[in-house]
Amino acid sequence: MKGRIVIDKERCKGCGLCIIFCPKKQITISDELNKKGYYPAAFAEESAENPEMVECTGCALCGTMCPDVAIEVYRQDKSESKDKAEED
Amino acid sequence: MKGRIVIDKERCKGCGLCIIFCPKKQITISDELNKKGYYPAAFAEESAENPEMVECTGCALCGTMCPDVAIEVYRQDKSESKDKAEED
Amino acid sequence: MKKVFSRPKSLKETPFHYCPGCGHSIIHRLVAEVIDELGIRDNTIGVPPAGCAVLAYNYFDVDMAEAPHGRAAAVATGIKRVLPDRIVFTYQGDGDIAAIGTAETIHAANRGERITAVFVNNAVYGMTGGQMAPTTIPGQVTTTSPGGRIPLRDGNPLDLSEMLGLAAGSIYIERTAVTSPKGVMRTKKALKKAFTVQLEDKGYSMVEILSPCPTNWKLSPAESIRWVDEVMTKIFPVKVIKDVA
Amino acid sequence: MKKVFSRPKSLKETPFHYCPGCGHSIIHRLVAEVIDELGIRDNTIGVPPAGCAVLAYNYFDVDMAEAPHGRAAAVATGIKRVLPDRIVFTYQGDGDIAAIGTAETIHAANRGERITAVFVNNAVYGMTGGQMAPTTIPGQVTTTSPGGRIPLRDGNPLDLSEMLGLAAGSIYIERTAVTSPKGVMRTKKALKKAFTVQLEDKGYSMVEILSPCPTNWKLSPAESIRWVDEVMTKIFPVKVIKDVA
Amino acid sequence: MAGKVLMRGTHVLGEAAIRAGCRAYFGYPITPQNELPEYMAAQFAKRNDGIFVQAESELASINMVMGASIAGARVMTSSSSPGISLKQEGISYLAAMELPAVIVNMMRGGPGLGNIAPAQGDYFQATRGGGHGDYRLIVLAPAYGQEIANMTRDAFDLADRFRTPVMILGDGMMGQMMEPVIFPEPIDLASLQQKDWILDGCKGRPSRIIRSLWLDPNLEEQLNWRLARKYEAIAEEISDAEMYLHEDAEIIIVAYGTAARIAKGAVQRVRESGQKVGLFRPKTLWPYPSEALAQLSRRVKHIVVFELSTGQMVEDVRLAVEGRCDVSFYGRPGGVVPTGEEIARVLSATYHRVNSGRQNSSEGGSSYRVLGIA
Amino acid sequence: MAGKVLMRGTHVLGEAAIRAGCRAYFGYPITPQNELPEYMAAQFAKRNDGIFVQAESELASINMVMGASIAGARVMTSSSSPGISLKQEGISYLAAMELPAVIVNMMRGGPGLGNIAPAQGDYFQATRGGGHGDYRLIVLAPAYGQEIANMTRDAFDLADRFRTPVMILGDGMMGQMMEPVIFPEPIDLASLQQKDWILDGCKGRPSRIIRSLWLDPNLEEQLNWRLARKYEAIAEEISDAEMYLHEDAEIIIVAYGTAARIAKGAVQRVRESGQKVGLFRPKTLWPYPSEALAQLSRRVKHIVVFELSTGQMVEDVRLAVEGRCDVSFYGRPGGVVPTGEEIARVLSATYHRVNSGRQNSSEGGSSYRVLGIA
Amino acid sequence: MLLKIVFSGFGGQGVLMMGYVLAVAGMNEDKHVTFLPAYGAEVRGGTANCTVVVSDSEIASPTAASPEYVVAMNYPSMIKYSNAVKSGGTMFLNSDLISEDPARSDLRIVKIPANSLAHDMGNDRALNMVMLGAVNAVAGIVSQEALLGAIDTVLKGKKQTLIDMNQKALFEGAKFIDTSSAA
Amino acid sequence: MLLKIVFSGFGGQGVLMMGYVLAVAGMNEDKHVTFLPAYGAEVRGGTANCTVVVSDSEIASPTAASPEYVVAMNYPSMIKYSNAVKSGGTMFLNSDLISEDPARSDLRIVKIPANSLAHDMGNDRALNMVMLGAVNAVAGIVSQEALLGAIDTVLKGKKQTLIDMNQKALFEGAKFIDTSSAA
Ligand SMILES: Cc1ncc(C[n+]2csc(CCOP(=O)(O)OP(=O)(O)O)c2C)c(N)n1
Ligand SMILES: Cc1ncc(C[n+]2csc(CCOP(=O)(O)OP(=O)(O)O)c2C)c(N)n1
Ligand code: SF4
Ligand code: SF4
Ligand code: SF4
Ligand code: SF4
Ligand code: SF4
Ligand code: SF4
Ligand SMILES: [Mg+2]
Ligand SMILES: [Mg+2]
Repeated sequence: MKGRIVIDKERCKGCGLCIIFCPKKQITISDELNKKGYYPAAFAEESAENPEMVECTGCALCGTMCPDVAIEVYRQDKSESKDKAEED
Repeated sequence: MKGRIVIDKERCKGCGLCIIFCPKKQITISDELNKKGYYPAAFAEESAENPEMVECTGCALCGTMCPDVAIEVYRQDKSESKDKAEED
Repeated sequence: MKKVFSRPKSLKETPFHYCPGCGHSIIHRLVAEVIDELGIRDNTIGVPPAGCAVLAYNYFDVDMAEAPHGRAAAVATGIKRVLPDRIVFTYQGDGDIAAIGTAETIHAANRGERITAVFVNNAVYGMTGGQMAPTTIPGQVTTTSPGGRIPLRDGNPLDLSEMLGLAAGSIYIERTAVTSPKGVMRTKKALKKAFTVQLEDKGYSMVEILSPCPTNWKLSPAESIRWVDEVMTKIFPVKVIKDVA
Repeated sequence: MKKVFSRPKSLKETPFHYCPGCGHSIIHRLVAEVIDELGIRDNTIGVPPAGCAVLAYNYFDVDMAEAPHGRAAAVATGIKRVLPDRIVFTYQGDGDIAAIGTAETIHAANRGERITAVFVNNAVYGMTGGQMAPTTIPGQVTTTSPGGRIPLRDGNPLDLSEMLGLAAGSIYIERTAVTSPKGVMRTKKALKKAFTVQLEDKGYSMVEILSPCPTNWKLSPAESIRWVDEVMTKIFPVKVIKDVA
Repeated sequence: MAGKVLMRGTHVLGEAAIRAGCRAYFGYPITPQNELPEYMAAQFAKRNDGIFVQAESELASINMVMGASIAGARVMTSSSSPGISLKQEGISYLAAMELPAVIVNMMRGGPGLGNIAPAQGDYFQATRGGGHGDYRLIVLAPAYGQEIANMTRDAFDLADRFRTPVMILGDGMMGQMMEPVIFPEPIDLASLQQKDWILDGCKGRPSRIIRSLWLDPNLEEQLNWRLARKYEAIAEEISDAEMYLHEDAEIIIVAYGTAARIAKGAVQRVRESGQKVGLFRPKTLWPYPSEALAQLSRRVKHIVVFELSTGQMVEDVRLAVEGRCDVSFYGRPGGVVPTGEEIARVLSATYHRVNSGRQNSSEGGSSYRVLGIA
Repeated sequence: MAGKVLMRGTHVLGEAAIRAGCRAYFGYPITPQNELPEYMAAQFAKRNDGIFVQAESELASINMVMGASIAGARVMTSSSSPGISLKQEGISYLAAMELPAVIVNMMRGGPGLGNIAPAQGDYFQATRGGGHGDYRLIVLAPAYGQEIANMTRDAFDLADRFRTPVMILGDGMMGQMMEPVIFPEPIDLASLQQKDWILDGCKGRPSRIIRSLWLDPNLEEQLNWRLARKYEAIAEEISDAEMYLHEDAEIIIVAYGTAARIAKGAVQRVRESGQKVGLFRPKTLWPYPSEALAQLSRRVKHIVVFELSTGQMVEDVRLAVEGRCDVSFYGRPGGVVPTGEEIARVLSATYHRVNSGRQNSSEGGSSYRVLGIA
Repeated sequence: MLLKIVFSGFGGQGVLMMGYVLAVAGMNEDKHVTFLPAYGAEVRGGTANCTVVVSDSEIASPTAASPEYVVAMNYPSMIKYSNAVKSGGTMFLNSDLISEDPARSDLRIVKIPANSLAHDMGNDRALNMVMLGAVNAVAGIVSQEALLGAIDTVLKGKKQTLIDMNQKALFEGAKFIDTSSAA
Repeated sequence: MLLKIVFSGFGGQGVLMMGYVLAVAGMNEDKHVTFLPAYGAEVRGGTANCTVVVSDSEIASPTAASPEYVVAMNYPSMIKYSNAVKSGGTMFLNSDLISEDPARSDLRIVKIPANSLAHDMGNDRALNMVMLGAVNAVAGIVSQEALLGAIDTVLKGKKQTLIDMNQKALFEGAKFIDTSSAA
């Protein structure tokens, strides 16, 4: 597993843009409302029985598209990939 | 003499544009003030001892340039020249 | 002999209050001649805003409505929308149309209001005594650009007509100058076409006319004409800017 | 693992009040990232006028001055002239910059004011509940164009950015869209360049950003993005409009 | 009841305007009055017999109104506080050119951008002429849905009759609230009297001029006095107010619009406790119903003025009262809408103070005081 | 006398502004005040240490003023009647944001385009807030060249001290007339107290916000009452008036600015004939010197208000007098400047009427009347 | 008789429609009515609510500081208004979204599972009319006929199926009250 | 002492300069002075004129309905002001452009051929200072020194020749009065 994201459920407004743009389909909509009354996004990991199967690459496309800055993205530390992230 | 102009001395403000643009140099500035305190333009005819020498063609360029619509232009009646005047 | 040139009917007898050699006077006559020739005198409403020509209603023998400075396009819009079969024209200076009236002008053109604008560009605020205008030439001395217009501080002249050319609703835009018999004739043709565009209900039409202001330029009428030809036209080239009529 | 993406410093923690999928939110983040990367947070003054983003001052952690609707360019001019070594940006909607603020915007650009405008084009008046904007697309239904915008009645969309391209004082003008990761990145690059133009004291810079308004378009966030790409960009092509930097 | 419909104030105003013959609307969006332009846009599109233009600004709209009025149309524009400020130059021109027009201001909290809640901070602007020069607007202040319908009809008639701009001054609540309304029949446009001063091309008559420039001060002065006389005539004819439980009242509360409804509720409460209080509700803010209020001021012990502002109409009250009785002011500006209970408390407290003889005017002091805010 | 120079009012104002530390001017041409921007343009160009921008409109200029004030500058704009109407929205914002600024209005004949002759038709607009919402401007009304110099200095100091826009209200004649003036020494810019609220980048401090939007009505109300208290404090401190020959006066004429000079001449004439008349000249129009006038109203038999309008300040006089004595009004609007003789005749006539007991207030009638125009 | 009712919930729950239908019903019974929607700020989000006043005589203020009835369609609304309700007044709770009770002993609480009832009758979006039917069954502010008629008035021109569905929802809500011990 | 003087003529005759120099002279003598130019309409044309008031005490109105002195530089000005002059007052006429006399017997008339005098001294444009010199020689409003000093003040920084020429013109005007029977 190369990458991981953390979604701030209370910031999330369930717009679904991260889900659309995740190349690895690692994000879904969870089924309980948050305090604001939205159904927030959830990272596959949380559902995946076997973490090894999670394919998040840490590409940060989700974060790039998230209007509400509700996503933090983590990636295995490789300098070149890190640089890429910086450009992102 | 093909043409003749009549200058309304009281409308004239002595700007001199008619004088500049008359191809036949038929207009001069007269030397007494009008009521508004301007030295108005005068048609050569008025000074000319011999009207036959007046070369006004009735081209109306003076009237065309006169800001204060102080000039009326007359021309010997020839249809084609008349048409020309209309375009003017 | 036959009278071949005289005062147009649409012009009242009232003598102009304009300074000697002022372009407004020539342009007034041309607009009146066009109105005569198109036979629309009793079907036309003119809208002169504040500016040296605000008193135009004393000269044109057509219905005339004064507009607040800069708002001629909006006032004309109101009139034309209510009376779509009348001919409505505005008569605006550069300060009026290109400074305070920028928004009204651009949006009237963009909406394609069926009005005709006569834009008299004399590179200065004439009525108020010669302040810098949006069309003032770099280096030109005015009462509010004492050392001459400095683009870095005051900006460059505004190409309003070119901008209006980008407006979807503008049909015909031409720039002319009344500095020679040829220029005067060309201006008259342009005005006639602009009014015709409106008569054909096509959209917004405008003629920008470079016009001498001897008084505020502190030049003689003759010098003023030369200044237009030699200096102004370099920055405001005389040409058809848009014609999709 | 290493954190490779998170909230920029120039954004306060306050959650956005914007609707789900609103482009303003993405654009806020991008502006904040650019301010971070250029290291100008404590040297910058932002000017948001009335519009959905009027509360931007609750989100950006820089000095922020609210402007009356349409007057951001004038307010920014006042600030920048007094503090020429600070960075001043406006954050304006289409109604603000292209309707009521037309004159202020065009003249600030023409004077070459050293300010940067972030122009969020969502083809509608968002804050007031979805009225027709100067950028509303022909046929687009809004609360004031019930049957859809009819160009003959309402005019066509206004190409403000293209007009600003004609202004002598404008240095850099680009149109982008935040409808894909690529578009977002391109928008960020454009914003960075626009701020850089100001840092280099060159003149007026602006980025027009096509931005979804799901609420007033009555579309889902996903549909909104598609509508921008398929409809809006046909009329507002994404491109560099002027670059003389 | 037949023909009774439940509509929000802004829609009532729009429908009444159309029934009054308004076929031209020019405006620019601003909350809380957007439902009015939206109604006009929808109706004109549906009926296809009206002009709706969303202008590029409030400035443009008021000048389009000028043009439409010059062309003879019954025309309307609307906005809210900041947008109305932008119309002031145009309004001054309308008054100077003696052009009929109806201008609607649904007031919001101010100054500046303020907020969109109901407020009454634009009273001075409306009644004193926010624009330059000596002129007045007729200012009508409805308090009920039905009154919005009736006053809108009146507004267009008065505007044409006196050739003067008329303002309908409401607030966010007036505009948003729904009440049952019965509309007057639509007028027959043909029945409207021809205007012999409009500009529609000079066919068969001498050309006309509509202007406001009078370079000769003597001519400008003539215009000013002619307008002044016109305003006097208007004042004598149309000043209007609602009076409620005033015959035996010892204390009168003066309020208009939304504030007047709250005040009326308060009067009812206080009456239950036997205290003799009454209501004076101006329906015309200019001309102000000063004479009626002056009469009252000779009988009552005290007048309380209540506004959703820090105190503006209170000046007109004091000008009418001229010190004959004490006047106190109670205000809730900024969009706060107090309850009837709150105003009732203010009335009762004042009632006690007054009847226990603790007046505020001491010999030499002003007879006016501002009550502490809640 | 040393340092005495003969300058026209507009130039005096400009020079005094520069000496008061004004280094930023934004404006748009309009007669009769063009010499002021022209002076600023020339001086700043010469000294090369000031910002002069001829904006694209009055609207743009007032908003540039807003920006410059936000950035901490001592800033000024000027215009005449129609242009001031266009600034009303911006002025309301300045008041709401509590931004210091100096706004000059050289009044001309109105309403509408009117003319460029001296008039006083913008009194209501200046003192009642032509803009929306509850706010006031400090309004200073100079009558002499030297007073223009002094009041301009005061205007900038008051604006900064109270964080509020200040208006200098003159007229065409004030602006054009030349009188000998002695200027105060230029202030040392460095000596000006640092403003701890401006926006200049948040280096070394938390970021700041300058705003006028308060969506929560309770916050907006707090702002409104805070402003109201500030205005009260200003009123108590700076109200000012010149009184002339008032001690033994039976009749007082009230006038400001140009009208006050004519009135003073009239008072001198009438005194020669032994009639006891005096002058009350407000120097601050807002706050109005009501208390001083109220005191006078207890002693004098009658007050004549003279304005170059159809009657605006007269309302402030009546609010101060509260019916204690009769008030009559004499006006010459539209740019007409009457002679001292004319005003003297009005005073004498009134003096006779009053002393022959023919008062105008009958029991029940208002104590106010408008005198026929000349 | 002067009754003030506040309806509150998320946008999308049809809260304004509830109040509007009730107000129309009152009008059709020739009562004096006012309907005041809380108009959103110029900014986004927030919960929707409206106030209806029904009276035999002219209505002074259209606002309600202490309403006789509050209809809370979601949790935030219950919290927001639980202190406002007049002592002895009634609070109607959408029990599908509100589990807690307001912390007041002087109120009558009526719980209606509006979402479920609407779902059961096959139209989730009808939850507002279900709730209104129940509310009026308890409060009897207007006659049920008036309520049904109001739907005809309000949906005039719309599809008959839609009208029927909404009227059915009113019945469902009323039926729930009759059959349950909720009230 | 309170004197009001009106100067009037075409634009271009230096009419405002005459008033300005006189006002400065008065100021330099520590008198109270006002100088009021008639500011032209926002439109073109018309004749120029200005009013100067010189007094020992504070000046009320800067306007002059009936001035003690009127200086008419051209015919229209003579017509315009001949009725205004105070009875017993003086009217100064530029006799080169004004042949007629005002139709009043209660005035003192002083005729000065300003154009010719200026022409003779070799500078046509100096006619205004010639006239002013004559006017003050007759009226003695200020001392001649003050008048000469005023020119220094007003033309400070300008070419000395220009200053000298204008001062010379003042002398010429005064000399004309002394030597002629004009006064
Ligand atoms: C609102 C307003 N601002 C300013 C003015 C003063 N004003 C009258 S005309 C004018 C501009 C004149 O310049 P331009 O439009 O170029 O016309 P021109 O006189 O040069 O023909 C100005 C600033 C005014 N009348 N109204
Ligand atoms: C003078 C004035 N007019 C109108 C308004 C109301 N208003 C606030 S924002 C806005 C326009 C919003 O549209 P836009 O600028 O496109 O911004 P968006 O909300 O779409 O991002 C309007 C008309 C106002 N606040 N002030
Ligand atoms: S980082 Fe990339 S892969 Fe991982 S969730 Fe986000 S978009 Fe998907
Ligand atoms: S993009 Fe952001 S806000 Fe939208 S669903 Fe994903 S996490 Fe939530
Ligand atoms: S008509 Fe032609 S030739 Fe004759 S005077 Fe005029 S310009 Fe000269
Ligand atoms: S052009 Fe006309 S105004 Fe000029 S000098 Fe000739 S006649 Fe006179
Ligand atoms: S000032 Fe200029 S524009 Fe105005 S009339 Fe004179 S010459 Fe013409
Ligand atoms: S209304 Fe549109 S622009 Fe405004 S916040 Fe919502 S989505 Fe964004
Ligand atoms: Mg010009
Ligand atoms: Mg928008």
